[in-house]
Amino acid sequence: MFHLVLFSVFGAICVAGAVNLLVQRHPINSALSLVVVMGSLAVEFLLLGAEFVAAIQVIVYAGAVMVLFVFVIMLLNAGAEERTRGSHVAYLLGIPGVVAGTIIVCWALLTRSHAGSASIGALPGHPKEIAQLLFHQFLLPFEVTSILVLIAIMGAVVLAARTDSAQTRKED
Amino acid sequence: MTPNLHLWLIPILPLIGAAINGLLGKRFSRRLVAAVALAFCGAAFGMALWIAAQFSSLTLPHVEVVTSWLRSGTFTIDYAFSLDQLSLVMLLVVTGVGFLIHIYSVGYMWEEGGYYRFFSYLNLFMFFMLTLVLASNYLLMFVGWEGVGLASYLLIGFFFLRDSAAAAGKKAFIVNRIGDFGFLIALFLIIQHFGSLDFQKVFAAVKPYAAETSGAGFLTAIALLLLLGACGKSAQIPLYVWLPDAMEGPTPVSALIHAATMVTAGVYMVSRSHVIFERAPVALMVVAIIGTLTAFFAATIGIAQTDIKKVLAYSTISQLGYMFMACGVAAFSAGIFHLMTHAFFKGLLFLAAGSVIHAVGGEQDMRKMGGLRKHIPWTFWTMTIATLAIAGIPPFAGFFSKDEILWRAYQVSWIYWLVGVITAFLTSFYMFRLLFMTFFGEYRGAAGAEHGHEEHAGHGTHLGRDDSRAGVPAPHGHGHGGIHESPAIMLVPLVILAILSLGGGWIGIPGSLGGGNHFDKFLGPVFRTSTPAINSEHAQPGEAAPPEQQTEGTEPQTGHGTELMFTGISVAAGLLGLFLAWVLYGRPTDLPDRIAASIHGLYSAVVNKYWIDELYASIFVKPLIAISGVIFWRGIDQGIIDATLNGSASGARELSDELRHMQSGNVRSYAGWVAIGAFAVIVYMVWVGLHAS
Amino acid sequence: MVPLSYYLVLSGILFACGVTGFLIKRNIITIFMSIELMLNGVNLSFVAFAAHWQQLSGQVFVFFVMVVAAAEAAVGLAIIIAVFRTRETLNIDQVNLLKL
Amino acid sequence: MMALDTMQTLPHAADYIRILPEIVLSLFGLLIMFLDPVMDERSSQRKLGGIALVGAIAALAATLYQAQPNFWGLGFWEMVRVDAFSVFFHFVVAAAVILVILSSYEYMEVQQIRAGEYYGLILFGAVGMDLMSSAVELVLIFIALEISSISTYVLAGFRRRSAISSESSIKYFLLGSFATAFFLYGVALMFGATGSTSIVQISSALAQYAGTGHGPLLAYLGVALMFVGLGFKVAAAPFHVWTPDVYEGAPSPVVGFMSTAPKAAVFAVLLRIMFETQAPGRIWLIWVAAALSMSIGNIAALVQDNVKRLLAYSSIAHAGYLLVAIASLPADGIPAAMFYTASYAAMNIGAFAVVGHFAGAGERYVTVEDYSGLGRRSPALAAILTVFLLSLIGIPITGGFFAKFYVFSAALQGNHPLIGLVIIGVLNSAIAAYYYLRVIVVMYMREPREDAPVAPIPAGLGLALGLSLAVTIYLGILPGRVLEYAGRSVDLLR
Amino acid sequence: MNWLDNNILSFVTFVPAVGAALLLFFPRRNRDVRVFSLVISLLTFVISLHLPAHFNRNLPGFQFDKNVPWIPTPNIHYHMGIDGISMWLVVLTTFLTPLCVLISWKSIHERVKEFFILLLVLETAMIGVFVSLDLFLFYFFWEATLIPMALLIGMYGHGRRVYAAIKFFLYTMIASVFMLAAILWLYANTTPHTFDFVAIQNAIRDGQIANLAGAARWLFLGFFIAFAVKVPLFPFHTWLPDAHVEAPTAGSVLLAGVLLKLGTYGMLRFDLGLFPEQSRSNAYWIVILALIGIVYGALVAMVQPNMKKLIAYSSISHLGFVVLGIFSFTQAGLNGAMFVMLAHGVSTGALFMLAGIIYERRHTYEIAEFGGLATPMPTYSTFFLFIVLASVGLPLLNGFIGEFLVLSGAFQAKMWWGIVGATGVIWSACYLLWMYQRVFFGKVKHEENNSLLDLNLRERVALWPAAVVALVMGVAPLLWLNAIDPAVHNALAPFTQVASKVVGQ
Repeated sequence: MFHLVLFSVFGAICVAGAVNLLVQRHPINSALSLVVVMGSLAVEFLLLGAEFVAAIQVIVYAGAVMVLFVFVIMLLNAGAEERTRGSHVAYLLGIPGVVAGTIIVCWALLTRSHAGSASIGALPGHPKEIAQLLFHQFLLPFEVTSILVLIAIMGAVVLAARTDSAQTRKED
Repeated sequence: MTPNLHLWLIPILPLIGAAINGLLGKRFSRRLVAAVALAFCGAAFGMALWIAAQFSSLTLPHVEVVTSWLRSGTFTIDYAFSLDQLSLVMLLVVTGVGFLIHIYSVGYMWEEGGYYRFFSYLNLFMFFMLTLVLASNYLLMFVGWEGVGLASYLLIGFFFLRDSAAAAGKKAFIVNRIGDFGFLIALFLIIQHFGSLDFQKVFAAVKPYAAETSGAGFLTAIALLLLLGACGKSAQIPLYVWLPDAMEGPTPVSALIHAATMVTAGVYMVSRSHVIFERAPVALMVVAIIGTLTAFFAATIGIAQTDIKKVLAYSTISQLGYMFMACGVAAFSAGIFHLMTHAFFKGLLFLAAGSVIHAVGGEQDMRKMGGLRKHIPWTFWTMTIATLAIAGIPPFAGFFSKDEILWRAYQVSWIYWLVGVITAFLTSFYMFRLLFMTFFGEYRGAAGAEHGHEEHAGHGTHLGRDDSRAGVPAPHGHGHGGIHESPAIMLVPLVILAILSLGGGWIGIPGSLGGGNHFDKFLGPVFRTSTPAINSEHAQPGEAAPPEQQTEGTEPQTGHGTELMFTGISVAAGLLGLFLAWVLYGRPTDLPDRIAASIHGLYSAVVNKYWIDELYASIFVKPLIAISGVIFWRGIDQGIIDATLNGSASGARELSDELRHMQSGNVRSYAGWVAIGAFAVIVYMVWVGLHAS
Repeated sequence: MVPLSYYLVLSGILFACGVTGFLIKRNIITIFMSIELMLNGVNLSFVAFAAHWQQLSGQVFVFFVMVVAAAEAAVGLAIIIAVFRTRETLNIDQVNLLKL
Repeated sequence: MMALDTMQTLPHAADYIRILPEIVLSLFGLLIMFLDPVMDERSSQRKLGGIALVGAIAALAATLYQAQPNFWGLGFWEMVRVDAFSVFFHFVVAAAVILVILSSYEYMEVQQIRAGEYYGLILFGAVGMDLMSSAVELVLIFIALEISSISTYVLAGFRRRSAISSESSIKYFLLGSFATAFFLYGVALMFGATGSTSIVQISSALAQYAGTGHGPLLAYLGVALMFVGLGFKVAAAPFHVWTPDVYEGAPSPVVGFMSTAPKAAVFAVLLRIMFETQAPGRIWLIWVAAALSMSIGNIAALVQDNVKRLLAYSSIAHAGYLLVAIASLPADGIPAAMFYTASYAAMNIGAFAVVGHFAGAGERYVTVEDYSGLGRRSPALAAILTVFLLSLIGIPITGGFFAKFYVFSAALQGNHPLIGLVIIGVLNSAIAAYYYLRVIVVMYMREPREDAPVAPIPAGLGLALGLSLAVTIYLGILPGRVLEYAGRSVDLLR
Repeated sequence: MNWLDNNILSFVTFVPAVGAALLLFFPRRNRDVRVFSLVISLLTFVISLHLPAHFNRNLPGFQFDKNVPWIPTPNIHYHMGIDGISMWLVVLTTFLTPLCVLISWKSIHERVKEFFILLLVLETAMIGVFVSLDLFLFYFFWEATLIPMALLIGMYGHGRRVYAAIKFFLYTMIASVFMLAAILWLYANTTPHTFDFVAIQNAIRDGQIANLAGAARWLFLGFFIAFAVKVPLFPFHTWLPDAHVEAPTAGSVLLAGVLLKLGTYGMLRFDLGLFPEQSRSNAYWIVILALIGIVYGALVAMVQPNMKKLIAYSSISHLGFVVLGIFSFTQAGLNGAMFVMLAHGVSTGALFMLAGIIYERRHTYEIAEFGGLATPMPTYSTFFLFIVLASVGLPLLNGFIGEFLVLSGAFQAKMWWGIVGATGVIWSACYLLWMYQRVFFGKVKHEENNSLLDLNLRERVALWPAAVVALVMGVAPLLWLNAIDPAVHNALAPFTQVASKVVGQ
């Protein structure tokens, strides 16, 4: 019962944040609502017992990543997005498609994924076991992520670095 | 065991001549060219004579297979030549007359450009004609058949700078092709039914068949198709239209090809296939009718023509009609007889006419002639003989042959006879008209010699090359002034032919006139062996039919008296024509014009040859061209097919243009596409999944 | 006791919100955030399934997803900056030189 | 064996050999990263290019070393599997990298591109692609996919002065991560359906699910969403929309690279997932996608005037042909698809190399009209491009011909031949002839346009062109050995 | 079989290709290039003469057989061999190519090297089509003929050359993909998988191919459409006039002389060879198309204002004869069809050469631009007349034999086929002689024509062989037929059985 309450409360916050992200017209608000989503998601993780994940969810995601976002928003001092004529495809086809698709998927998840129910801390993900996995079975992926990060750094450096002639206009 | 006569040499010799002249003649002197041409043509003639000499010693028909020509499965065609009485006659006529005309041409064409071309063509013609005559199977005959057509095409178009000449040549070839179409189909039918084209085989296979008296079977079909071919070649209704135009060719050509030899090929072919015809009464009747009609029809046209050669052309058509009539009444030997005599006198007529034209400087319009007999006596006398011969005045050659035909025609139906007699009358009328207009009265074409220059003003384009004047008829008599007799080399053939047209008929004097009709007897073996059995049951191939069934040479029940009477009538008709011609044209008078005026409609119809050419042009030629051009080419080809293609191409481009609008450049719409795609995929997979489980 | 399917539905909804955001937002950065939202949704279902199967690998997967997300964020934001340099705009609708 | 692996704490030495090419590539990538700062800006390009080239060749050598069967098998606790299949793709990727490096050798200077990161990214990206083709664990596949994707996002934006370049980069990035999210969701659902992310176990799990209700539906959904993600990466309709824009904006050699190597790798993943897991209900899914891709790609290309865009659409179409192979029976489909990736890599990289060279500084000359009379101004360049285009059409004695040929004959095998698909395919290949031909026609049958100058072919590019030409022709005359090698991997995937 | 006989076909096929490869390394000096390619093409011709010289006319089936595995998977063999049918087509090809080289000597001014390279490559491809007995190899060469031809048209043509080139390429390409599909199907459904023509033929005959019954019809059509477009048969013919008008002389010569025969050869070898029953059941409408082609082509030719277009349409008409002969399923018909192919190759090739010669002088094909040419160019006009007569089908020239056999064959098959076909005899005379009259007879209408030069030595050298061959083929057709006849008999073998089956049903 208690579990269900917590789940519903934070789930509601989650969805609310997500919706707010959509309706807000200023990116900074969206960013903050995304932080809210992530925070409440962390709680949901905790409810499922994934302590480690919840922790890095807060630290890495809500902390590092979102900060990066906010930083960029500030850097480019992006204002409220102005109303430009969007694309019909997106509105007329995309949205209905998404809604319908979601309904189908949710229906499938509800009825057909005979996943039972879980009590609090269904699967305790202590850092110890996680580490066990990471450094044995998932050693290779773990190492490979370092390359991923490298690439990310390089890419960021290349693209964000001021070009010698930054003020050049588009050529075509 | 018969000796090997090397028959193949006879056609080949002229071919060699043609090749030599055609390839090298350009560098030769005129004498050399003439020498070569005459040598090879003469050689052929000599060989023909040599064969004739030992003819009696041969077992006939005498067939010589040189080599195999083509083979397809079991069906083969050989280069095979055969000799029998019929082909011997033709052989002699062709080589003999041909040789004479060669001689004549040496003089006649002396002034022309393209001398070597002329003689090489002439020899080429000899080659094909002799192939036609000597061929021992239909296909080889067809070779000659088409070949002579080619030769005449070349020779008619010899003066190719004259558009009329070029057109005439083309016309001749195409009309002949229409006939050949029939010939080909006939050949296919023969192949289909007898599996061979060899004369001996085919005829042997045909003999057992009874005459298709009731209705018409495939033999009739074959016969009629062959007839179509013959009509094309021998200028019979409805395919005669090319022959008058063919007079565009040099006169010797007209004499050789369009009078003496080639045009008679049809008659020869019909008589050659008499075995088939005799078994197709319907076809025979058609032959007779066509012949009769043509004879009469052409004669009427001949009356009003003023171009000396045109008159002769129509008379040729008319005479050929006689021959067809003969074949149509199964009097093949009579037909061949007339063919021979006709070769003599008609050849002579043309040569003489040529000599006249030569004399008056290329003028051909008889209204511009007259009173020539004192200037060119030789020509005059020889031409007179020829005219008497064609008019059927005894004892000239034409009399006997024509009389024979008429008599045999009468035995089948008096209508043929009647028309024949009328035609005889017309013939003698227009022929004497020609004679009188040309040689009697006063010379009417004073400026003729000059006139000749403009007549064929072809020599605007002199390029100083050998062939420069090729294709322009040389203005005769230019150089030596005025009217003049032709040189000896042209007169000799005239004389020889005159003798022949005088005495040529005597070999066939009918019994009624106390003669033995040797000619008929001579050809007998060819034509008698084959009369159809009444019913095919008790008649084996090759078995000669019992005498009483023979249609050939059997003396009719009516005695000599009646035959003599009919003879008298036809002679009378001839004389009447002579008289009438004398009345109208013998001396200067305006009678003809008044008559013409009085029956104006008919007259103009005749003058304009009943507008047949115009008719053909408007119902065949023009519509065909119009349809091909407008409907087929512009319409179907470009309008429909290409349009469809290009249409579909542009359609694809438009579709492509639509597709690229998917690329609005807007990321969100791209995401939209992805979302839609994802949605579709999800729906599909869920559907599948639900069905799977 | 909460049926796991609830968690899954929640994640589905989050994912859907992310997609919708991608479709309707104009500001590039916001669009990028929507993507992050989608990833979060996915993470939730990973954890949920992990709980269902009692398989920690699910949680490990989430860990990797986060790393990737971080990396993507770094690169993505860099790209955004680059675009902003050449265009002086963050409105995705105006980034449409390339079309047709 | 697995049990043993999980017991012991350190991987075997053999395991390292099983990722030898990746290791080599990463090392050289690092080397370049270190050297880049210490060299001076101007002269660095060629040196770094040389190093990168060496690295790529080393990777090739490593692949060859790895190719010996005694190294085959699972490694790193069932993370990677080395077999004919993966080796083949390693080979393709390495070759592609070599060609791209060669073809961008001078391009860098012309376009004034920072060489260090460029080569580094290419090498690191190659690591990702190699891993994709050998990974048998969705986690690793996902990461590898991200590596190759991110590197290509960045590479696409490398002509930073050009607005279109950065635009293509952002478009590629946004849509790419959008699609990645789908893929990831698919993986999640698959995990949910089977409780594992290891392809080996997934397939066994799905196998035993057969019949019994519930589970599969999630699996179906998972396959669906994964297909969305992967279909996007290979530019299969209807997920192709990004391709023309991105290809047009990105630097030509990069396009040559990202239209071949990553595609090949992703196709490897597709093949693995579709065939190894016996992904349920795949045939019609792919059938439709293939038909759409071929048709849309070819038809839309008809009216394109920009050569790069034109080739982009053509690559969509070619993805379609490849999907045909995947839709058909594994026995013939897998080798056909593998052969196709190889030959397509050769000819497409070559084509884009020519385009990149001809485009000149700032990629100015990229419209079809610019190619007028190229046949006279630079016969060699024109001739080479012609060969590549002919190969793309699928004309005999070029690799493209056999590629199509195998694909279609594969589709016609078995009791339920995909006749309809084949008809659509052959018709498309005929339509396609038109727009490729347009380029050839313009090159040879139009009067030269002097305003579009042609630089002489430099050494590196020449080498690249020569190599890809050789490969294209070789595959067009003696495709047997390659196909036979590809054939070996069939049974491994079933 | 000695070594030479084993590899002669490979030599004949690839000598030109090697020559082309060598040409690549030539300096761009035109003269050497020309001479060299002339030498190569002559060499090829001489080598190819080995075939008729050592061809055993008595035994049916394929000779000079060369069969080595080429690609293991799919099981593709390098399988070459010729019978009486293909042998003469090969020789025809090798015979025409040197003439093409000669005729293009001067008319090609720029990019000479490329021109001759393309020409030689084209020759290799064409020969390859005729000699290959492996369906795959066949298709391979078949497609390979497209490129050089399209380039020849597009690079060296006149006026709307690009349009013509693309039209030609797409038309044939689109058609031949159906054949590819059919070939693939056959490959996939024969066990063991093979492309070998003979093997597949036997498999089909013995009914060893899985579910052939349903597919045979479509396979037949798949092959047929490709060939019909190439021939070209009536509704698919519109690419031909355009291609011819724009093509350079050599291109036209090879296009009309050989390329069109690829189609008819294909019908003969593959449609009849693989699907006798389907050929039977479809013969009726095919023949009707052929007849339409004969008459329609001729009539349209008659009204063409453009010499080359006229000749092009005339080839449509002539090829109609070939198709008619093939689908009459009679010995005579097939023999005739083969012979028409050869004859048409020679005479129409020569016609195009002649057209090209006059084009070099006047740079137009418009008949109206000429007239009275016989006066300035007697020799030229003589050659022209000779060739015209040959293709009109005058006895003792090559055109006649073929047409006669075809028509008699058709006549045996169905009477009215023969009759309708025979009208072609009239039409051909109409359009060709009319054209000849308009071009050569009469007075010179345009001043510039007065100064036209007659044939020079090179042109005569190029024309004489054609003329001589045209004559010899007409006089001694057995030289060709005695090789063709057995082969055709062989090809017709299944039809007797089929006929009995049909009767049986």
